[in-house]
Amino acid sequence: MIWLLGILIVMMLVAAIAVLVLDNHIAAVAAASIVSLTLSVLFVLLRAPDVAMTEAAVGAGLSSLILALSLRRLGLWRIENTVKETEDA
Amino acid sequence: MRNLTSLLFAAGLAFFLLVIAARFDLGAAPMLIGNAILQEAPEQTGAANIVTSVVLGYRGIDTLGEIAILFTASLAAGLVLGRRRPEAARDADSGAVLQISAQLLFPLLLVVGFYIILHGHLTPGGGFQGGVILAAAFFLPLLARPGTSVNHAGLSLVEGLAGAGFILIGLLALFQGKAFLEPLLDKGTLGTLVSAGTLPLLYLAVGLKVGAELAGLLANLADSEVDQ
Amino acid sequence: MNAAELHWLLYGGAIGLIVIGAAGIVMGKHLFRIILALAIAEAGANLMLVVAGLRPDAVAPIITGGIIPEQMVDPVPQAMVLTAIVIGVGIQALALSLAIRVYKAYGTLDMREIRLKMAADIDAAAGVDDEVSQESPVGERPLELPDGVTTGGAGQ
Amino acid sequence: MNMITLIVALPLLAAFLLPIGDRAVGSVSRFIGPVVLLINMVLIMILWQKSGDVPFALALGGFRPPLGISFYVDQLALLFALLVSVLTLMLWPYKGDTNPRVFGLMLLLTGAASGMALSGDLFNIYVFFELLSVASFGLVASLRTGAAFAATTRYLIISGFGTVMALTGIALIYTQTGTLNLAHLSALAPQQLDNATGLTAFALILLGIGVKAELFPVNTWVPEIYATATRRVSALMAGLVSKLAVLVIVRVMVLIFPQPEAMQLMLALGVAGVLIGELSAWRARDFVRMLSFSSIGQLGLVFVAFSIPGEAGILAGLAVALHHLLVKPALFLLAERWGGSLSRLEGAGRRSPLAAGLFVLFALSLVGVPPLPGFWAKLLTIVGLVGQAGPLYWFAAAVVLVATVVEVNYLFRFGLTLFKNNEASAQVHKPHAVIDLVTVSVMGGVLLTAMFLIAPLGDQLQTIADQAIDRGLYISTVLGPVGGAR
Repeated sequence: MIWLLGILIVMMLVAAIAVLVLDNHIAAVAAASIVSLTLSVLFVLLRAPDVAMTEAAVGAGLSSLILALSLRRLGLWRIENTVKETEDA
Repeated sequence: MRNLTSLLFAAGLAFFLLVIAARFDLGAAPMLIGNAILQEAPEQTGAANIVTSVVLGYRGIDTLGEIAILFTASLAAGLVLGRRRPEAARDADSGAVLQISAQLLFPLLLVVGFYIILHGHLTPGGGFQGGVILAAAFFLPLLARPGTSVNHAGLSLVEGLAGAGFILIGLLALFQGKAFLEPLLDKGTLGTLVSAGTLPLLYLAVGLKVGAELAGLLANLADSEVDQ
Repeated sequence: MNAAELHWLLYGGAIGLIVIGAAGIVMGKHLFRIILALAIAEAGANLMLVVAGLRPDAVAPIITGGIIPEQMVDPVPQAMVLTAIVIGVGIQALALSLAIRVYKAYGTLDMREIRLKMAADIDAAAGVDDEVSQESPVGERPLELPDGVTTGGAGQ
Repeated sequence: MNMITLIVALPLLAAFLLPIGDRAVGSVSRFIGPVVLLINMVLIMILWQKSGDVPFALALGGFRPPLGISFYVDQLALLFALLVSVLTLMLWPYKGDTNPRVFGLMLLLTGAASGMALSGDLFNIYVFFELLSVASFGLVASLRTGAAFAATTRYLIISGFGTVMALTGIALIYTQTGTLNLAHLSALAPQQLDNATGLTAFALILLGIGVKAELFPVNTWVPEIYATATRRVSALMAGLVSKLAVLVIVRVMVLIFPQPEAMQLMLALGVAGVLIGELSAWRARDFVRMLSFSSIGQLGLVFVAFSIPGEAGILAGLAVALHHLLVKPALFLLAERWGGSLSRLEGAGRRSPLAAGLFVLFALSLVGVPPLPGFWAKLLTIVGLVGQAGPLYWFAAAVVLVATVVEVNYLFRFGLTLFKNNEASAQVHKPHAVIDLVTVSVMGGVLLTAMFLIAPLGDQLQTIADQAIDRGLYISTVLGPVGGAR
């Protein structure tokens, strides 16, 4: 099981770094929900089913929804990065 | 210049924490109160899910503080976002598939949400998790039809009454000469639906409040004016 | 499985998340990324708490079928983390609402630009225009207003 | 005695029901808050009478203390709970067409602040602290200008960072001890937390909670927020919220981390705060910014005073904190009409002599001119500092003296500006609102009364400090005479 935990933790950390370095905001939100999802799998393995459910529902579900909604309100909801410069003006 | 300082700061913090990790004996915590709670909780609260007895019983006032924080956040967000002007632009309607599936999902999510809330003292889950699902149930139709107006009056009624219910259950114990938030009612048999005294009622209040608050928050965010 | 090794791995993950989040908060320029980084750092602190209560040979603190298991993990940190997760999402939602309003007022989400425009706004409101008082408290350089920056831009 | 929980529960209950009441009867939301605060005040005074200076603990939910959350009610806690109610009542947004949501936020802030004063559980304190933070975010943004939103956002990010640090600190403490109850921790601390982990945890908690206490490295938000929020909210933040954060830090330090290293860390940060705050205030060119930076300096002084070891430190710290708690809100209320650059305020004092007179009174006390209470507070601090062996303490004493000189300089410069003979610019400013002047006059009256009653007040503070420093009393009150057998 320790290997599984190790893989999950590495995945989580990589996703966390991706949140900060990815150019596209939608991709960053997706990476943030990957962090939450891996975390909730981790919580299941750590015998914390309650916490895992909350993390999955709140962190991966609700929080991503809120982030996506506000991305739209902020006008950052774009699939391509290149459009950004032209539209911002 | 600023970047360099930030980088130095982050590197310093990382180094600091790694030094901590390397030097300190970070093992499992000694379960001083944990073990005592594990032994006493079944008799004291009658809830099979001991995390629930901790959340609502031993640390009940934390939960009160927490729903208050959620309430405050949604109050402040409402204050910040303000009311939309009637003529402001809205998002385009989504397609028929989403609309129909939203209608189909609504009752399903409602049932699942209440199931999770009401079984919070028996199985994993409870007010927060169920509340989030309830919020999703009420928010889904709004996502499908952005034009639908949200019943903010209804939501605030539910959230106000649910929050007041939580406090009033606590005050009831207080006025009976017991401590604030002391569990009342019969404990019942461990592991059955009607057990654990007032804990399921408290979780119901938490669930309704969390659901109504998050739904209101989401609706506020979705309803704030569209730019461009 | 070696219990000490397991704890090391998990604490490492938690500390890693906290460090990545903190770096993102301190170094981030874009407001949206800073808010995301905040959530990551919080997740790290939560993981740390759950790991603190972990016993490798124990089961989840739930009694099934009336049998009380011999060894259960510590329920207290789990309850605290439940609380902390929900608090975190509330703050995140508030931060995003503020971000929306800031974007409406200033048309940017770059923290440095926001800061310059805000300082200009505050000075305009205070009626101060000599640059002496445009100074932040903690050893940062005085702000210089670039030509393009305009004051004004109140929300609504 | 259980009734003390009402002072936390009632404001929260009122805040939850406020939106419903507001929809039903619009005007009810205007006065429900003051009524609740009055009830709280009466309740606290009755309980103080009944408890007769003997501290007591209560187990919330009826679970025995180290397991459940307990409240610890000594005179210090009661004093701060009372101050919360009194000061919020004074600074309540009475006038204008305030959004009813603001009333709700004020009530939530009161509930959270009372909870912080009473709570005897580390994580519970954290929860109330978060509630206090979130309520203050809403309040400072309530003017809804672009600058207010931007300032609040920056404040929220710094606070959020602090929150994560505090939570990490709590997690570290939990890994070492497996408990969260302050009394239980206090009993365990000498064996389990007197090490590097414990010190790190203290540093993290100090920085995390210190965000609200305007502690040195995490106080960038202060001038921005006080410039963009309403003056009443600024007064509340500088006067009350910061002091509650200080109270929590001091409780944690006294009970769990009595190591000299912890005190020296706090002393160093406090000295830095004094220096930077006062020097920036000296360079400020408008009144509000001057007050903001002077607030950073004064809170630095509070930290310096509290880091004097032993009972003398608690006494000096309390005196400085209480003095600042009275003076700074009054000055912020006076700033309501005295915004703008200093040069435009020439002659404003001639136009409203009462306000100017009150300013002079508070400024004299802030500087520490002999008969006024501020003098005694500073005297206690400096005597305490000089009495300690160690260059760091003497350096701190020197810094406090230098800061006083700087303070004299900028406050008197402002005072002279107010009385300058300049008819033209004096016409620009509207006179102060009556309600502000009345509030400030009441505060001035309290200050003068304190001046005449300085001896009995000093005795009272002494008993409060005696109780606050007594770890054995805390442990035996909460855990029973055995003292944490489990």
